[in-house]
Amino acid sequence: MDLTDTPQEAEFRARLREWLAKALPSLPDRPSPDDWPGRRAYDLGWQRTLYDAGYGEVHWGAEPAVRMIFLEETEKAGAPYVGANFVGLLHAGPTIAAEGTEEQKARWLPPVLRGEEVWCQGFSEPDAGSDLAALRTRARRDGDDYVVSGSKIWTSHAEVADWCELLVRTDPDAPKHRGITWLAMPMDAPGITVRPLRTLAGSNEFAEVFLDEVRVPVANRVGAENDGWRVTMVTLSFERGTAFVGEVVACRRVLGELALAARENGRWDDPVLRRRLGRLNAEFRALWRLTQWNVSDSVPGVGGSVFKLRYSHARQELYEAAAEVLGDPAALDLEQPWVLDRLSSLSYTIAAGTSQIQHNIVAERVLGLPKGR
Amino acid sequence: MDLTDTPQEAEFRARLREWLAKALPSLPDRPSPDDWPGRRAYDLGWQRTLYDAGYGEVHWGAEPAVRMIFLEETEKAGAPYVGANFVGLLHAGPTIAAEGTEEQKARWLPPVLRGEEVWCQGFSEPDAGSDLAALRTRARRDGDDYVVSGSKIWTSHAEVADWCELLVRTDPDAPKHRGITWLAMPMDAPGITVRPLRTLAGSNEFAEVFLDEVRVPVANRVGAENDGWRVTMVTLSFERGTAFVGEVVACRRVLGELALAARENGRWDDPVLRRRLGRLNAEFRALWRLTQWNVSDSVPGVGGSVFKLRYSHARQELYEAAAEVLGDPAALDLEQPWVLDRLSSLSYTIAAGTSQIQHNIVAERVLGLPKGR
Amino acid sequence: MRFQLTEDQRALRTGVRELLTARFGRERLRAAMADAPALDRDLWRELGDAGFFALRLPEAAGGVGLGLPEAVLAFEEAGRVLLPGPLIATQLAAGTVPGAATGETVVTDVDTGGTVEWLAAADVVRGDAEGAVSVRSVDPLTPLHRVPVQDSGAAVDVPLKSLLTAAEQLGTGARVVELAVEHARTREQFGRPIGAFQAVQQLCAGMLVRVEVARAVVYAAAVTGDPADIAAARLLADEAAVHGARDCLQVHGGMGFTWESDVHLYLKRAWVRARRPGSVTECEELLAAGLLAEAG
Amino acid sequence: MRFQLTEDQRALRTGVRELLTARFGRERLRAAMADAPALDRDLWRELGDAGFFALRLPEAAGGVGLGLPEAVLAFEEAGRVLLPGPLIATQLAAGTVPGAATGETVVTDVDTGGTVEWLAAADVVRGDAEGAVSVRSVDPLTPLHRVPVQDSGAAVDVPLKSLLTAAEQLGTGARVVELAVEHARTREQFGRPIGAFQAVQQLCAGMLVRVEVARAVVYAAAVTGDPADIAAARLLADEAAVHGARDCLQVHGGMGFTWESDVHLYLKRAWVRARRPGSVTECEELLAAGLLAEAG
Repeated sequence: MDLTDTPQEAEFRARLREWLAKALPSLPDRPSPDDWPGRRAYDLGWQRTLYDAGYGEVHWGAEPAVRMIFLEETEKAGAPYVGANFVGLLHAGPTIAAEGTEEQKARWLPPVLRGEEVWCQGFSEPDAGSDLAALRTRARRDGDDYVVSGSKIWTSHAEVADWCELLVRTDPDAPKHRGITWLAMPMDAPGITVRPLRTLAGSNEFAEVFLDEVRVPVANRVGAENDGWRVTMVTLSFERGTAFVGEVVACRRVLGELALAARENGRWDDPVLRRRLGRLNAEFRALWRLTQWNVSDSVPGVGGSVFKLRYSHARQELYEAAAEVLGDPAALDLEQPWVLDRLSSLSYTIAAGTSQIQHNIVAERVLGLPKGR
Repeated sequence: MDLTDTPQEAEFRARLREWLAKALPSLPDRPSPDDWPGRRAYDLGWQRTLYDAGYGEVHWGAEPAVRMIFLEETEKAGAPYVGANFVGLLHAGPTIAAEGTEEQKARWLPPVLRGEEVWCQGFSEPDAGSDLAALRTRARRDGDDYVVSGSKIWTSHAEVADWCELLVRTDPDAPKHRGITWLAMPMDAPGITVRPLRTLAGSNEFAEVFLDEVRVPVANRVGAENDGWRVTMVTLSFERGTAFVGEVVACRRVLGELALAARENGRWDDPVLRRRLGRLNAEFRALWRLTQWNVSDSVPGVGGSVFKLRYSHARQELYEAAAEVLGDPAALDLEQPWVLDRLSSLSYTIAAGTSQIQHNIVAERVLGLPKGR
Repeated sequence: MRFQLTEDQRALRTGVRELLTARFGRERLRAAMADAPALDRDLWRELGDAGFFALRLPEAAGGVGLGLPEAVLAFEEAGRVLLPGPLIATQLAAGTVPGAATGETVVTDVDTGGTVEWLAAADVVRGDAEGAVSVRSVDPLTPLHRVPVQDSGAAVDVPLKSLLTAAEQLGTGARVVELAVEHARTREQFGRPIGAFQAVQQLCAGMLVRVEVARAVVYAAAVTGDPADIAAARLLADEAAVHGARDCLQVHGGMGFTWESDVHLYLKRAWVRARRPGSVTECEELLAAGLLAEAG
Repeated sequence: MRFQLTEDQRALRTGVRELLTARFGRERLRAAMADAPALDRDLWRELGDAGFFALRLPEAAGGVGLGLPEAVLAFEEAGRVLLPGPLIATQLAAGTVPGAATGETVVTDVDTGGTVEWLAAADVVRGDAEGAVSVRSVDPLTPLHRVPVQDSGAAVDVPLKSLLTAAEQLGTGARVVELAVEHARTREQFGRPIGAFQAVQQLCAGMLVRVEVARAVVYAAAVTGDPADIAAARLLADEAAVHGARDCLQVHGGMGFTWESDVHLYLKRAWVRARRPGSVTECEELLAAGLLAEAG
């Protein structure tokens, strides 16, 4: 059990720190959250900067421990997030890399790495949330095209994406996991309507995507027809080990800020609140160690659900504690720090598999309990 | 909404208080927990005292509000518990009263009320706990007798009982709820072996009862053959409204003692512990009010599972808080008050329907959610 | 002891529910979000006509002459539908502030400062609101101002306000159980209603338990007026509403996370109410001190 | 960073587990309950021969020359099987108290008083045990004495003891998950294994989560020796053991409530360990202060 960097890791970290110190001050200002074209340009620009500096492929090619250092150091330095490049770099890209033809890889991967094209994800549907495989968006073959109709929901960056990794049902008569196909859909195809979806936090982070007889070339299919579920599962676990590195680092920073704010406004003198913050320190220390443990594990996957269950709960607790630190009326003021984060955090126990489903996954797949209902 | 006694209730309460003040000082000393014959004699004696004073039928005949006053005042005065008379007064007795023939009532009820005969309960089996209807103790008809073989578990007072209310399977081919029969088994019949069952608290409060070809007269059957499940359900809800009155009163007394003990040993100065005790005060006040609400409800039953879920958890919390008040090493010392209670309280979320089952009952029967698994 | 609603109390509850259903249904709720920080004055006067604000005013003074239990039932109904406005301050001002009883005059209280609800919409502000700054309220249905804390300020009727707040929280808690159950019964995943899954059943059952336990002590506090009962009522009703709305959101999954769903409105209002005077710390300390006093 | 067990560490864990399985199986566990407060001296010496007590003693001093991570792995195994005796005090005394390293001498520590484990069985008592009074221990496998609290007393190696306690708790936490899962897989009610019910699945999954989160920080604390990591390890391992044993009992239902079941022994030992020096309050305050120091 070794928690120190290897010489190579230490060198990578040192080089990265040095580079970040130089690169970050010259970054343009962050666009406002509502400025989608601005966000696209900003995020693509950052990816291009990374690419030029030799970090373009860090999410794919690098060892998990190196990827972890990258995520840790960029977060600590306050560098931009992966943002609009999330699906391209961490989901559609790896899928294409693993399952695509040489031609497909050549077409789609370089623009992602060079920060030229943005991908979005068309998986969830209004009636297929936790039960993703129940998706109903239909695709019928017509010559060299699939003709796609249906709707998708919870799609980030749909407004500015060039491509959508799309799951469609190509065989309605097959068992639900066996009639699904993975397609790369150009977002400028006729028949696509993107409608912003306002969340309870008041933001338009997500969109609904309506598909009316959209033609997608058969050549854009990755993997075999009706094999899309397997194709997708290959990559769903791809980034599990390091997916939350940046977020855990961020939570620990927030926790420190909460302590300072509480000292500032006098609430630190309340032992109940103070001890609660101390307990959260234990929590996020442990989650950081668990991340390191999972990253070091040669068999990734098992740790993912365990981590997600605890982390999503802990992060909600963090913002509950933030409300106590803020007090009255700051805790109810959307202009105050952490208040919007508190609202956003409500999704953590829901998105990407509710905590209820995660418990089932742990019980059945990790503990080997009989399949429940 | 009226929380004050009616004139009749006030009179009953005043008379009872007066009587308790006179009757209790002349009671004999309580026997030790291991002295079963002593406990039998003590508990029967108390019931006889109540009977002579006109309170013998308070658990049956009285209005719920009057029964509640009786339970509240006896608990506050430190009177003996129902003890060995529990099954006779609160379970088998009411069952016989509701479903028995005139002859059966005349035979079995007066000795219970006069404190002459003790009943025990033979329901649970090693493989039929939460799933009580899965019970397997067999009874076959042989002339005017049933011949019973099998085993029962978690039977209180089996060592000193005269009668056992016994559920047996008379039709193994029927659906599980439809092949069960209710019998009154004399505990001196040949073929009965009682083996004390030691609990994790180290006590022998319960026993296992082994039945080897025990002959029970058909005349001892209450209700029709194979109708025992319905017969039992009639009375399972009988005492629900007031079942926990004494215990809630006792919990509130313990909570007050904890506060005094904490003030005594200095732990009261810890705001985390002090506020925890304050929160428990809210909890038990609410449970007391919920008891009053349920007792006043003309349609009893619905409130039972709701109450039990919260109460069993709250009482466990109470003894967890007691451990914090006791501190170190008193919390680990079986001679200290509350430490054995803490151990016993571990059963509350299990016995008479686990909290898991109670949640299901509330979800399906109260909220009308579809039947789950 | 007859600790259940009387016939009259049942009738009152039904009356208030029918009025609010008719006059403040879902469309009005969503419209009110656009209108805030203005109040629906017509509705306000209609509430006044129905006796909502004069409920506890003696008949001799032109009021309805009912008591705290009836007020609690009315505020529970208000909490069920997320009725907006400084309802509690206005009811408490009835008989003192002209027009409050009839719903003509909207009253809000500053108490000791901190947060003040509906400051801009109120006709009468009791207390010193100098230095008030508008806050971007987390609850789109409750405009808030920040007012400097006044240690010497007079907090009016804090236990009473705390009890009526508990009543509103109780109504919200009860309503979110219904919303969760409704959704769990109809929403299908994995080929069955999600309410058939024990994990969802446990969430819903837990919500109901919190509501029914809170209900018992809220009603009891209304009958006894005992400060410890009120503190307990407040603690448990806050929990029933906040935790309940949170669980309701969890049951709704992604569907509840949209602005179009009402679930978040219940949660946000419950948060706002939970921060009214009579904090968790104060209630717990009061109940702790009460233990020593009672146990002697 | 290679934060997984090395080959040597895996081998060590396997070795200790095999030794303990062979020498301290279920029958010995139950027999030890009858023997207490006496200790199985043969087993103690065998542990000594295997290097359990000399694990961290330098090779030059006749020890095994391993570090804290290896000690944590060994104590985790001890916690899995509820190995009785003052194991931590004796290992810490190795190299200082003659015979401790070999298991000849059983050592217990008084620290600052309060609770002392295995006082009667120990050959060497470090600290002032005057005024010790025997206590009827809740854990049938851990005899306890009450010793007057000595504010001036020297608490020896509290963080180290706290970490090794966390390791034992981790082992107990991991073992009770296995016991619960085993029972849930085989016990049938309502025509199916109870582990097929989501309510039971959620209990078991929750137990595993607590254990795996605790494991990460216990191991990390063994590597870093950082006081804040140790405090976090202690808090989360205590929780994994106590809450886990509690949930294991719940999964076992009535079957777990008997003296014959082992589940209660895990819970009781977890309670005893949770009260060792390094209280929840101390750990939480240390971690809170750490936040200011790090952020400040």
